[in-house]
Amino acid sequence: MRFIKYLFIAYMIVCVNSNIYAKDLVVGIGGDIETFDVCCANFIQSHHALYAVYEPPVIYPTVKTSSGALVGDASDLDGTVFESWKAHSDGLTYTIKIRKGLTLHNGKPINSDLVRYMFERNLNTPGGGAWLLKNIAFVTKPPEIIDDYTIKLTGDKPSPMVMSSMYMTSSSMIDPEIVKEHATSEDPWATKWMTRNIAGGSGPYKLVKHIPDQEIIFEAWDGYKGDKAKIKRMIWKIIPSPAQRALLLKSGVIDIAEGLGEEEFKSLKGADGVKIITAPSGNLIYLGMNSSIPPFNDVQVRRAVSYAVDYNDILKNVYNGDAKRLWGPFSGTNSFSLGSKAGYRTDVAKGRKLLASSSYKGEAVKISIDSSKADRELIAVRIQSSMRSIGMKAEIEKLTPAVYSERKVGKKLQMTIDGMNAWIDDPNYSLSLTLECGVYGNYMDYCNKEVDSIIKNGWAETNLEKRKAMFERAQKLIIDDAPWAFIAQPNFKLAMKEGLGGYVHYANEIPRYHHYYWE
Amino acid sequence: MTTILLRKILQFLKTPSYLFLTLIISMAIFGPFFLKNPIEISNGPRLSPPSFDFLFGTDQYGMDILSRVVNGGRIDLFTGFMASFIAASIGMPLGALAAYKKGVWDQILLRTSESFQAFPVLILAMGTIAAIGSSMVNIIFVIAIVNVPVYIKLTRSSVVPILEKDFIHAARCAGKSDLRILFKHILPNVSPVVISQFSVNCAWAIQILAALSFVGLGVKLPTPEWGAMVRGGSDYILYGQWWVSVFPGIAILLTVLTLNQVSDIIGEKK
Amino acid sequence: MRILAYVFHRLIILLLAVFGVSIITFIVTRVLPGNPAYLIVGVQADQSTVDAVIDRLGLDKPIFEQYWLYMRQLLLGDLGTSWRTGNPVSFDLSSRWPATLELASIAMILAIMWSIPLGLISSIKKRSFSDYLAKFLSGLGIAIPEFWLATLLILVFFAGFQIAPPPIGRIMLASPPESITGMYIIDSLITSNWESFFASVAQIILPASTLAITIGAPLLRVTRTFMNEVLDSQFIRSARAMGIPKSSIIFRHAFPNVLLPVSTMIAVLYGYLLGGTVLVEFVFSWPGMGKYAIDSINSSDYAPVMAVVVLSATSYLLVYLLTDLLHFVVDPRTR
Amino acid sequence: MVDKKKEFIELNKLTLVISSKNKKLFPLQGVNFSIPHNTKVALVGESGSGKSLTAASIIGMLPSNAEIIEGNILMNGSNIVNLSEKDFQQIRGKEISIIFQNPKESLNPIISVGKQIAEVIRVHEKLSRRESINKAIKSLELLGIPSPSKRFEDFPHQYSGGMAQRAALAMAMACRPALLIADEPTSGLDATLQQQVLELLSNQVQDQKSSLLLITHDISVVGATCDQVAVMYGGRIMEFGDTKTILNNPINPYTIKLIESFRRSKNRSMTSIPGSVKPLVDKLKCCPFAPRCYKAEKDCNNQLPSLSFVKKRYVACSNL
Repeated sequence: MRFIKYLFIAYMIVCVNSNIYAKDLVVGIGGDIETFDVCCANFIQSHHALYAVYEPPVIYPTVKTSSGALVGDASDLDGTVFESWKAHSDGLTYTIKIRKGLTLHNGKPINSDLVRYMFERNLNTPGGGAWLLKNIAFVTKPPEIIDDYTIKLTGDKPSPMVMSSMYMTSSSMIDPEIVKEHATSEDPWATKWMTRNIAGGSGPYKLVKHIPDQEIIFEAWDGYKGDKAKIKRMIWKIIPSPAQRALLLKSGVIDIAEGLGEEEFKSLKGADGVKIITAPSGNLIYLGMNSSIPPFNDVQVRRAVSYAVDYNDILKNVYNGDAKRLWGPFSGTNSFSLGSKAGYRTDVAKGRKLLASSSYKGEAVKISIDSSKADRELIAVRIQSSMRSIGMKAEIEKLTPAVYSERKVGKKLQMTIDGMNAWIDDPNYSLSLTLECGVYGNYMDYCNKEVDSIIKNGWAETNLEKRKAMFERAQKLIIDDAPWAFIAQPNFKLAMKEGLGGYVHYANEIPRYHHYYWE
Repeated sequence: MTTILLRKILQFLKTPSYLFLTLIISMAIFGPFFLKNPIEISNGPRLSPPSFDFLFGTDQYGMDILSRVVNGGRIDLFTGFMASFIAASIGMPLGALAAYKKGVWDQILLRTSESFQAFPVLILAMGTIAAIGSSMVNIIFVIAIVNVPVYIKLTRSSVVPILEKDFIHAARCAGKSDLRILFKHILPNVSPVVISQFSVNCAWAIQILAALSFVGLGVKLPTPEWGAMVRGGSDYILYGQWWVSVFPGIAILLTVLTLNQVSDIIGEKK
Repeated sequence: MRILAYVFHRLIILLLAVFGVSIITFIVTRVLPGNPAYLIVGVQADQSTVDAVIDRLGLDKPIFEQYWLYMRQLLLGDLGTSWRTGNPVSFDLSSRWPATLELASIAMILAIMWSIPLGLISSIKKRSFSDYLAKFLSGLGIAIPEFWLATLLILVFFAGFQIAPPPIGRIMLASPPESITGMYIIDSLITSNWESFFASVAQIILPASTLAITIGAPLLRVTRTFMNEVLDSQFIRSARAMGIPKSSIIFRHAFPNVLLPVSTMIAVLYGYLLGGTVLVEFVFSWPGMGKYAIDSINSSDYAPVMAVVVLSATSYLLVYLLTDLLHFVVDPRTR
Repeated sequence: MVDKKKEFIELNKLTLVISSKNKKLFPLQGVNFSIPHNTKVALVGESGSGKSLTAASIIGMLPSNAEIIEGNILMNGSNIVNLSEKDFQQIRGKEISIIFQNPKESLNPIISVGKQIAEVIRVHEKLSRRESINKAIKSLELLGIPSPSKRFEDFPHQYSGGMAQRAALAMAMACRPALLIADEPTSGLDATLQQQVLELLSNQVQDQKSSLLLITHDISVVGATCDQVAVMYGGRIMEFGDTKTILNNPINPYTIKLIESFRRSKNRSMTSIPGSVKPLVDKLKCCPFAPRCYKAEKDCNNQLPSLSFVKKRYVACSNL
């Protein structure tokens, strides 16, 4: 025992005079990165990583709000790889100039070929990238090359957000050679290889090491032409327990704790050396019911559940009141939102009646949740008991982030509690992101032809009044079909060490780590 | 022969562990009738510390920990008992057979159980559960299977010496059928050993179940099960909300401790 | 000459056991419900890959041929690929195996350090305080759930007194030493990299102690029982009757006799540890085989799980063989 | 008889109590007898009569729950009752040593026989390793063990029963003790072997000029071996004197019966004495043998006879 005591002492000494993380940025994350492939990231943490190592061609400019907080201004757009762009009168064509002198990490110059290849790969790999191009920008063919640093991009239909859609990670620069090198006959775009490896990359950080389930290490890239990363080394520690993440932030071992739940924030409130950044969020928490998996293929069942859920209880007990009720598919801040004018209010009796009239046979349904998100389990348990109150049996299934997002994207989840964040606060965008028939992000496989037609026409509609009316109708339809039970809109919260500055809040709530610096 | 067993049971009835055992079991059986619904959430604030209306406090869902611990007793004890019962009823006859028939059968059974014991039981159980799905039946089945070899070896090793005894020869000479001998003479003789093993085994089965649920492969949330409850609280314990996982932990500890004691008492060589 | 015969005999038995192991794993992987191909490539794999696997493993072939293929694969050291990490399992294990080995060994050493002396004392000094202490600890250690004990230790030493490092992985407050054996403590000693030595030692103390407590209990029991037996034996009585001093009686006459059964127990426990650190690794997110297995299970990635099972089963049997040989050398009666 | 100067061991009114959880036993109640230098004494009695405990108290190896509450044991005139373990270590093996039945079990299975003997020598005679080894080999030789320097290395399991017997004896005699206690050395051996063992014993003792305390339930073996015999029953000495005297005309009824029973049936059963030995749960008020005695009279049952010198031997009987 004395021997152990000595070791403790020795260890304390080490702790005191080896403050080896002082310069570095240590981030505690809940689960491992599911993929490094720009085309197909789902797990939010993957996007964090991709923004660090890859670079999309455009970015929202940083502005200071009256409160002094830094935010990415979604109403404007700066070029990073793209120097400038010009929309032609036809509303379909864009001529884009590429900034000269930029290179990938491996020194390969960024030019038209590279940019063209980015479009090409995105169009050919099923994923967020393809969806953005096809469903948002209405681009279905790669741009034509004018010269080494100029390209011409042409869409099929006019879209207001051709350029802004490119601020997503999927539009990042990659090295064609490397991709081709690892392509195989059944995998021509090397998606398998890219899930674990970086093809070129031009972001402010380079991936140094990735030890699955343990840590990911980044180092600043000196060749970066934008404002270089101020913190040279960045270590992401995978710490499954949110409580431990919070505790480690408190004890100063880590500098940022991702994916904390209300419990953790409560415990961190007022802790010295820790600051909590809050911002209103477009993140919509919903209970998804898969319209193509029984019993939820029956709208009555979906409605019944929507009546059963005890919304106020969740707001009160899970979010400690630090969230707004969500009434429909649009966030409360969205000018098109109907707010509480439509939507479900808890009514168990009604729920039971609807269920009785439905095709539900009393079988147990499965609520799948992401084990790295602290609040999900708590919500799930409450919903489970609500469902019991109308006579529905439900089982809860916790999945690791990787598996969860795989099943989700495969549209295999019967029922899930998930967050949806429309990175562009536009009705067209958010609907076609998640509720348009068959789109990539329509995880609950909802389909309503009328809603689809509204989405299609909505893009072109310029008359605001008309557009409002259209989307009012769409919202009513969706609420009536109840593909989701609309639960809550919690505020965005991020806990980090006092003295860590430079955080910029973007609409998609993904930080760019090169902004951070030690005050 | 059964008198040995009787004597042991009698002397066991005198011990405190007997009291404990009956206490635990009757708690598991009758307790739930007097307590709140273990999965009813709206009956109190979340994570409230032990108080008069919630003796053990409430957990992260706002459920009454006391009634969850008691109800958990039902699940854990039942699983433990069933698993080891199945294991015993498969393993004992096989073991006796091995000892009785000797030769090839003996070797096969022996080697199989040996290689079985080389396995990391927990991982094997986890893998299997994960593959075939974690229904209560599956869990019991898997735990039972991994326990069978124990009984095979045990029964065999305690039957072999008995076979040398005279009264077996006598019975053989009297032309009694093998099965008859097995059940009338041999099994009664090994019963004390087996019963003591059975008790240990229940304990062990409970530990495995708890472990499985602890890593999230056992019972489904929010079923009241001790391992799962410990897991649920293992985060909050770091905020000083200790009661969530301490009470179920104590429950496991006491139960296993008692069962081991029982086995010690019954298994004592006399 | 006889030792050769003996080793040969033991090896035969070992092979038989390994054979049994392989059969069982085979059954678990192949005969269980659910398409093993999916279990191997993962739920998300598309049909072409599944077919490829079915073809490679010959899942369409008769069962015996399948088994043969499976065995050949094992013998060639091909443990399959983990679709979760994207690496061949053998590669992943090359870093996980030392982690578990390190933890298991330290735990074993700690266990031996506390349980054997206590066991001896308690059987020499009957009805003394240490005797009751021993009884208490052995009962407790066997009954206490590992994961709960681990949680409590974290509560007390990490969250409470804050003297333990965060219970995450093998090294938290320093960079790992360059890999030689893969065991941080040893590597950092070899490279005399003190910073990471202390860091990794501090990191291993809690998980190792957890295991040491639970593993030490049965060891203590065995030591106690056998020491009692020996002390009551005729030859100890006659040694006393010859006026041999107590110290010599205990250490020269009694203890060596206890050592044999105790060392067997140690072997069994160590073998168990090599596959049994799962829960502790899980609680302390210790990147060993156990955690690897659990992570893989959670992403229904089965190749690693089976690899871990086979590996630890085999190493268990090896440890066992080694002790047998040791006995053969130590115990005159076996010669 | 023999005058007190030459006594080596002398037991006076030795009384022993063994206290277990719920009851007390009084297995020895005033044992009086003595072992002169260079003499062979037999201590005879049925099992349960207290022979072995007497021996145990002489070498101070009583069970932990036993206690001498009265009387003393003199060794060369000085009391050795309640000596410390340390002091007894000096005596055991050097002054007094003991051999038990089935010698194989009294040798440590994992230490070579030679080493075990050598250790005893080293402990008592403060010799160097080398010397002690040589001496050990000699003592093996003395007991007629062939090629002793080779057998020295062997382990007990490599010795035959007879050999082990000799080895054990060698160990016991290695330091030429003044007294060798042999606790039932022959029980479990067949008649011919018994003879050999007993001869071996008495020869050894003779050559080494030591005394022998032979503990046995078989009075028939005594005649050939011992000079004196003490008959014990119920934790007391019934009759004690020269072997010839006692064997030729015993006067204590118990001795008579004992001798008869062995004369009559050569099977070693004691059935021919009616009744059986009762455990001594209390201090004796009367002759312990009275209940089984054929010539018991009423005053046998109300007074405890003490040893008195009658007809050239000590005898305890109130009804001669």
